Amino acid sequence: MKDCVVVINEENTPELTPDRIITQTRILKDEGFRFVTMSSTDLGDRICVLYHLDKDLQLINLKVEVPKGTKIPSICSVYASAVLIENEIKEHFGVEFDGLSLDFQGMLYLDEEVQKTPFCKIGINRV
Amino acid sequence: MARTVIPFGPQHPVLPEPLHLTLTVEDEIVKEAIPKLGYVHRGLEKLAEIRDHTQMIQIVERVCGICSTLHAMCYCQGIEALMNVEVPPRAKFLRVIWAEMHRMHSHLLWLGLFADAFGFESLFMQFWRIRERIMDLQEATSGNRVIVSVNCVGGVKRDIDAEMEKWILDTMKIVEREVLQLKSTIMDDFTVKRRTVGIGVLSKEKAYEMGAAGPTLRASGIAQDMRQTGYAAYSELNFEPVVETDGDCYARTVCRFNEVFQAIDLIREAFAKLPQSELAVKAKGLPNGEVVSRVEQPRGECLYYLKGTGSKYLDRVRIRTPTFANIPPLLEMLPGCDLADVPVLILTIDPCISCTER
Amino acid sequence: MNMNDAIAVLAALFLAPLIGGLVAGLDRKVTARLQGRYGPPILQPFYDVLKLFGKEKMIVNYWQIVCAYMYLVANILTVVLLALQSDLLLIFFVLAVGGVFLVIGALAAESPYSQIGAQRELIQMLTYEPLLILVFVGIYLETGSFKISEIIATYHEPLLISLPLLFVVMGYALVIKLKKSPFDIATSHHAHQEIVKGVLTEYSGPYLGIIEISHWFETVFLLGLCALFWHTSFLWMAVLVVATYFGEVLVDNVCARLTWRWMLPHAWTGGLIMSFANYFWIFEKIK
Amino acid sequence: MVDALIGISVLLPFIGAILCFLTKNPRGRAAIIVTTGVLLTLSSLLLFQNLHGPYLYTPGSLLGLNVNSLITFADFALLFIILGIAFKLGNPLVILLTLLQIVPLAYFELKMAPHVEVTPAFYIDNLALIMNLIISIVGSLICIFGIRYMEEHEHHLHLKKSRQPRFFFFLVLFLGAMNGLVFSNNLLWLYFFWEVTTFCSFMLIGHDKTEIAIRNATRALWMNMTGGVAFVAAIIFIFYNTQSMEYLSLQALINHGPGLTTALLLPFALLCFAGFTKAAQVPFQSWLCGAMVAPTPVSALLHSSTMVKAGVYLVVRMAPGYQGTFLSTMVATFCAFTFLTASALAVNMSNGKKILAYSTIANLGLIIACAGINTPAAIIAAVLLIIFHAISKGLLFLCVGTIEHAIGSRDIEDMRGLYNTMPAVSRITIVGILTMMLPPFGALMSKWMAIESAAHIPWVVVMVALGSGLTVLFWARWAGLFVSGPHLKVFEAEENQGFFAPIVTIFKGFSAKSKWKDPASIKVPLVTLAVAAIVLSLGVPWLYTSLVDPVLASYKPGLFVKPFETGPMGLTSGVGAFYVLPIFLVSIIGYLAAVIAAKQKDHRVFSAPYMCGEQYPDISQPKFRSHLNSWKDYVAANIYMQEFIGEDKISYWINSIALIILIVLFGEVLR
Amino acid sequence: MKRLINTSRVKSPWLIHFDCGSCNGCDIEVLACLTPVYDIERFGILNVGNPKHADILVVTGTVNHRNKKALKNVYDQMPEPKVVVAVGACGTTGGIFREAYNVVGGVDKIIPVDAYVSGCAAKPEAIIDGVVIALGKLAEKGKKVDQGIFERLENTQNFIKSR
Amino acid sequence: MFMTKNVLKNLMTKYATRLYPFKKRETFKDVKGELKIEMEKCILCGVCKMRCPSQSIAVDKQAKSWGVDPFSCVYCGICVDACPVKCLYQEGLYRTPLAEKDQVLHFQEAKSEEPAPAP
Ligand code: SF4
Ligand code: SF4
Ligand code: SF4
Ligand code: SF4
Ligand code: SF4
Ligand code: SF4
Ligand code: SF4
Ligand code: SF4
Repeated sequence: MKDCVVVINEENTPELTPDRIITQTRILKDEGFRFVTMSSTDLGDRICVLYHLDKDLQLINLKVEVPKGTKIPSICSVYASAVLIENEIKEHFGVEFDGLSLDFQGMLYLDEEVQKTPFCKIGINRV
Repeated sequence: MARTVIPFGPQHPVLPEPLHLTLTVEDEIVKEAIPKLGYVHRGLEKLAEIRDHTQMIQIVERVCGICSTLHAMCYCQGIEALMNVEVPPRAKFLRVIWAEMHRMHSHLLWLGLFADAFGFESLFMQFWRIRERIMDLQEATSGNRVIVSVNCVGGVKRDIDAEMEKWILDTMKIVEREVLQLKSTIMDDFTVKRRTVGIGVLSKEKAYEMGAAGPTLRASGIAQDMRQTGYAAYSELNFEPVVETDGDCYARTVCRFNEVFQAIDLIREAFAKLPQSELAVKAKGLPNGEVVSRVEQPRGECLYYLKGTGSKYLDRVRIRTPTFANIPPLLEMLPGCDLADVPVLILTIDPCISCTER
Repeated sequence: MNMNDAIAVLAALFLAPLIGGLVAGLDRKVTARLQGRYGPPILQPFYDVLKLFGKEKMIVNYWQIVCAYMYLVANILTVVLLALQSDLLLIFFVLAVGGVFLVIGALAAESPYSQIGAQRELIQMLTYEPLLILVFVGIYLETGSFKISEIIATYHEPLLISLPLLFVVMGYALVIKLKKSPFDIATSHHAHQEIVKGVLTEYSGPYLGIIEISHWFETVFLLGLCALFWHTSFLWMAVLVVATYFGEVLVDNVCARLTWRWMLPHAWTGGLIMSFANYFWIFEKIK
Repeated sequence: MVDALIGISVLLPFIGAILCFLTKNPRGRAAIIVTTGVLLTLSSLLLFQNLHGPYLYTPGSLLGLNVNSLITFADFALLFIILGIAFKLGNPLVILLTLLQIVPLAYFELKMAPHVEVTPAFYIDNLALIMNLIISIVGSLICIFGIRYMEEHEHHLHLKKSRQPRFFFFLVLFLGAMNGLVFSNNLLWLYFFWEVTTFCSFMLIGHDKTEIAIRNATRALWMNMTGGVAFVAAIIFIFYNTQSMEYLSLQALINHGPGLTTALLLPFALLCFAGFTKAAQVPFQSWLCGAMVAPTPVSALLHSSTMVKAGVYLVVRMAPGYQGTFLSTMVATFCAFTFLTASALAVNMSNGKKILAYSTIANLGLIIACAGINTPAAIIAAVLLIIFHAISKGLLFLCVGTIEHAIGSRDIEDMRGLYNTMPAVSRITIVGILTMMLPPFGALMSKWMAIESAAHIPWVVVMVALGSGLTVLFWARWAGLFVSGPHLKVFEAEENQGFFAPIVTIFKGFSAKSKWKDPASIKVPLVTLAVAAIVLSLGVPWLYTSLVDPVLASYKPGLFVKPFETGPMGLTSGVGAFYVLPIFLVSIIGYLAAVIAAKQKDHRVFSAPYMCGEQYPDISQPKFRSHLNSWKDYVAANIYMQEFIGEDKISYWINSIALIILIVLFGEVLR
Repeated sequence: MKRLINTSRVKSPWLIHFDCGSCNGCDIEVLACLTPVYDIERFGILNVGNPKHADILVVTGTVNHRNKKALKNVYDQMPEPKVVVAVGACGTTGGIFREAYNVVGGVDKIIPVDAYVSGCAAKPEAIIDGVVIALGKLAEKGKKVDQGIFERLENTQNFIKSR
Repeated sequence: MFMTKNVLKNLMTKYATRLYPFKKRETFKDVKGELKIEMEKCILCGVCKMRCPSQSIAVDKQAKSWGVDPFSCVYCGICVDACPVKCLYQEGLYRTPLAEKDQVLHFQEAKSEEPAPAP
């Protein structure tokens, strides 16, 4: 099946606990999946992070939901190219990632003029 | 050994868009390149909270002016999936035509800028001269030169009539001839080859692992193109991705160059098969649910993640553009290259910072 | 100094910038037409320089001023010496003075781009200087003198006929000195380069104007060198000069910029082989 | 009177040296050094004044002893001292080379030709006089510079017991040995002085007694000893080939009979070889570069006026002797090759002293190449180059020494923007550099002569052309580095000085209120040398007629035609012209105009350098905003073309090629 | 002479293009002006890419918190007399993005603007018109320039003295 | 070097340049240019204001005025399509660049176009 549009529902998107994300992505990588990107949404008191992976135009999504302020392990060690997007999510949603290979310290896009994490409904103060 | 530190950008004549690199060079060999982004970051995804889902079309078109129509298409595709709308067939074909026109103008633009990056000014002028023909077509068909605003949820807003069709096909012939004349220059010229062959080699494995997209990926020998998924009318057209194997700047140039011709063929085929039907269907209801939508932009795979909660306003619009995926491979290529090749390498991924940072 | 010399000096002082400016204007017009554009007016370089003199004097370092003036003086001196038909090698050394001061001026500004430009300019000088010396030595071997006046007086054949390869070697030097592709490495006419405008990055306003005028003198000097290759007939001299310059413009438009890493070894080997071939031919002829 | 002056030139330094060694009081020693220097300078000037044409002189006895036997005795004594040192060093190579000299020499003196007496022992022509002037004046200035330098040097090293007496003993001794060397006509005497310079340089290079100093000193010793062996061999071969004592006189050797050329070619080649080793031509360049570990006065002395100049002197002096032979062309080829490669290596260096070292080697190569080209114009070029090189190079070494003490580094990258903090010394250094590379200064003029006279040997001229391109590269960027950076402060301070600022600061340096705080013993040598470099360049026509022309006259009569005409403008020859004065005037006018323009204050604004829109607001600090919004210092560095001419990469090839050329040279000579 | 210089000023405006947060739409239209079809070199306009050589600063795109500093810096490095052209809806007002959180607004929030070109993307024709309008201002400023220069000179001198 | 033929051809043939300000080209049909209103037709319903993605239109029922900020308008034509009485239209040409920013404000009573100064 080749996907250009994937509607996300419970069947096609397994929800994972944060601690399993590294093992899971590593398994997928060994199967030949390419890392596409991550998306994230603010769910009020929780943050939902989606991992999109692709193999032969077939898209797989992994979902992680954590309460705000929880740390998520970084998958930089599995897919080095994830570092930019993890930094972006950190900057926009205030999610901390454990083990970032290059930490932009919230200054990837934003300067000190923007004082709250912009994409949360109630912004968190940025350091 | 003494080293020079060079601030490269944001305002730099060879960079079409602001981006900062702190380059450390030694004898003009780049030893270290640290990027700094954020000069174009507007935060437009956030505008979804104050603009309704139809107005967002105009906004996502302006993520980047170069593939505006593809952004709109990708977005609309997602919304249509959420609202269960089936796009009428003529609209699908028209979307392909505009998309391929966009690809042509984007690639011609890139070829010109790329020529400029290695100091070939007359080639730059020549490509841009040809490109103007396509700009005229876009203006005539859609009313706007750059932001070709034709997509809407459920179809397209404008039609292409028979007279226009003839004009487009004629122009395609001229463009094909003129671009073909430049083929030997861009592919065989000694000086051009010196500046591209063997520069910035990205192996197949590396390209795949770093998550490269579009021509950057295909030039490394991986035949992956979102158009294979058959969105819009691609499933009904004869389509094979253009692949090169060397993974250097030259391969990427050839890849994009050939895609121009591929685009011409696709436009011809689309016109040949263009069915009659209405242009758009009315979408009812409000978007609800989460969806991931993907299309192939000139620079590669573009991904939209949309989340609606049943209100007029979308809960989240997330855009991942090809350049975002291509920046890690770029940073991989830079160390070890000649300072003079830095612009060549930066341009070789066809960077589009505005879509990277949104 | 007699009357003729005085006239020659005055002509060099006042005519050279006019000619140089016009050549630059024609150059831009022809380049535009080669690219299918309409192009600027022929007098554009004069407007540019006048405007530059009307701009604010902005500098990074006082030495830039000194160096700009010295660059101008050295270039005027080369043209004057050429007009006085003096020693080729001497003129060459004076030319080097100009180059050196341009480099020092660029090094004076602590800017990454002008620093790298200066380094590249040095490498370009390193590339063309030996080649020019070889050309002059060839002229000496053929005519028996380094003095232009002597050459004109005693040698009655176009030099191009016996030194065709050396003329090509001089072509390298011309491309570099006129800042044309593929060797517009240290600075280029259009600033679309990774090092912006290289040595000239930090010059602005009147000082850039001075450098521009110096460049006109330089152009005239280089064209004068070309003219020397057909000193017997005025008409052919003109044809040769025009053809050479057009050739340079054409080369500029059909080449990508190369890097100094390529230029240095290849220009040297090419130049050496051609010079030796030409020397060999001269020796054969003498025998 | 003349005899006395010759005596002073040679013996005074020996006496001065011994006094230096005995005096423990630094002030007293300084007085001795200054007196010796002044006396030497005076005597050389007087000598120059009084002598016209070659002067022959044979000293009879010294303190009742026969000078000839004295020197023979001293010769052996010296060789045995070296042997002793060699054993102490435990270096078999040096031992071997020493033995290779002692044994043949003993055999020669005792068996082949006992009690050789060569007359005249001293043959003093204008070339020798010029050398004498250089040695006495430049050498003395360097010694004077050394007084203060060594004080600071020892201060840095925290020595308990001063080793300066020993240092100055050798330093001053050197001058005497050099004077003796250039005056000698007797090859055996020449050999003795030759070995003295070798020995002194060994002691001076190893002065600091660090491990690396001793290693480099040893290298210098064995390389020069090879030359010594060649020298001894040459003496023996001369005697053996001609079976006559006559040709042990240098002048006779040069003016040898027409039939003897082939018989004497091998000795000539051997003597040239000895000259090459002393002048550190490739593949012997490493000893001179290694000599950089020594305190700066030593380097300055070795490089500018003594030691290496001995080798050069010998080859140039003998040039008429082998004119027109195969040897001559080979010498030109070999040394042009040295010029090219040493220039290339200099480009690769960032250590200021090493640049100077390689540039010295290159220039010596050019001088000797001129001797090899062997036309009158070329010889003139060689002599002029000897003069100008000695002055400029001495000056540059002293400058680097001063700078090194001020900033603690001799790396040119660290001299970036030095103009801000040490304007006076920087200016003088820039002057020194410009006199090495630009017209109308003397060094360039000699290069002009060299190229014009080399024009008929294409491969030589090619190497010279490529080499001179390389020299421009490293000089220009060095000069540029000094003025790099923001200069607001300096110019503000000098605003009221008018446009003669450079000249004014140099001389104002001596007033008590000046900002240039160095002591007089540093200022005097610097200023004198800088002024000399400029004035002599300006006076090239005068210099040419009064100094260089007679050099030719002292050669075999009728052999040379006068190559250049002098006029008010400069020099002209049949094939070219070099206008010194006009260029000088125009340049000066241009410079003044520029300075006036720079001093005008109207409308000028300072701006930060272009940093792509991320520059730091304070223009005196080149910085830019980098990632994480941090301020990053902008750093610049030169291009050293590491992958083309990296020292370790190409040294091997250079040495091999040079060896091959040498082998071809000797092979052809022996054939 | 003064008049000659002033005429030359109008006949030889060198241009520098700075892309703040533009979507590229206006960018490529500015570039298109240089290419054969529009060829603004006809008016002596060169794209010099270096603020120190430029007379006209053409700004496209919205100003955001990061690039506003760069914009100001680039403007400061241009020698007087100079003019600024703001291009596109974004450059003039912030356009469609002006309510986004990281957008400061139009170019005139940071530096004085002398000509506003509307459009999204502004057409090359409109950009040429905008430049022409700016040229009028350039000539005007040229007359007054000396005064301004003296002011800046004084500042610099004070700066030097205060150090 | 392969470019030679091409550039020489360019030299021989006519330039591609449109001498813009001196020779103007006809605009294409239905090009989206400057937004204009036929004020007499407008019913001040505010639909255009609501639909405008750039929020550039201001409709004031009290003052009976319709205004647009011509500089923030992105020429998308949404308002034209949305207007129930089709009183909005887009001219072929773009708005001429100005040295000062201004606002366009139309009043229904006065039925005149009075550009008001920038706020
Ligand atoms: S690739 Fe991106 S940056 Fe480059 S011109 Fe196109 S849009 Fe601009
Ligand atoms: S990928 Fe870049 S060029 Fe393409 S539409 Fe997005 S922003 Fe524009
Ligand atoms: S305020 Fe700025 S300019 Fe002034 S001294 Fe401090 S850093 Fe320098
Ligand atoms: S701090 Fe300022 S005054 Fe002091 S040296 Fe540096 S630039 Fe000169
Ligand atoms: S800003 Fe820095 S360099 Fe300047 S005066 Fe202050 S401390 Fe010194
Ligand atoms: S005005 Fe429109 S085209 Fe121009 S930068 Fe802004 S959004 Fe892009
Ligand atoms: S054209 Fe578009 S942006 Fe302009 S006023 Fe109408 S809806 Fe708004
Ligand atoms: S939609 Fe039409 S009628 Fe309604 S306010 Fe707008 S212009 Fe007037």
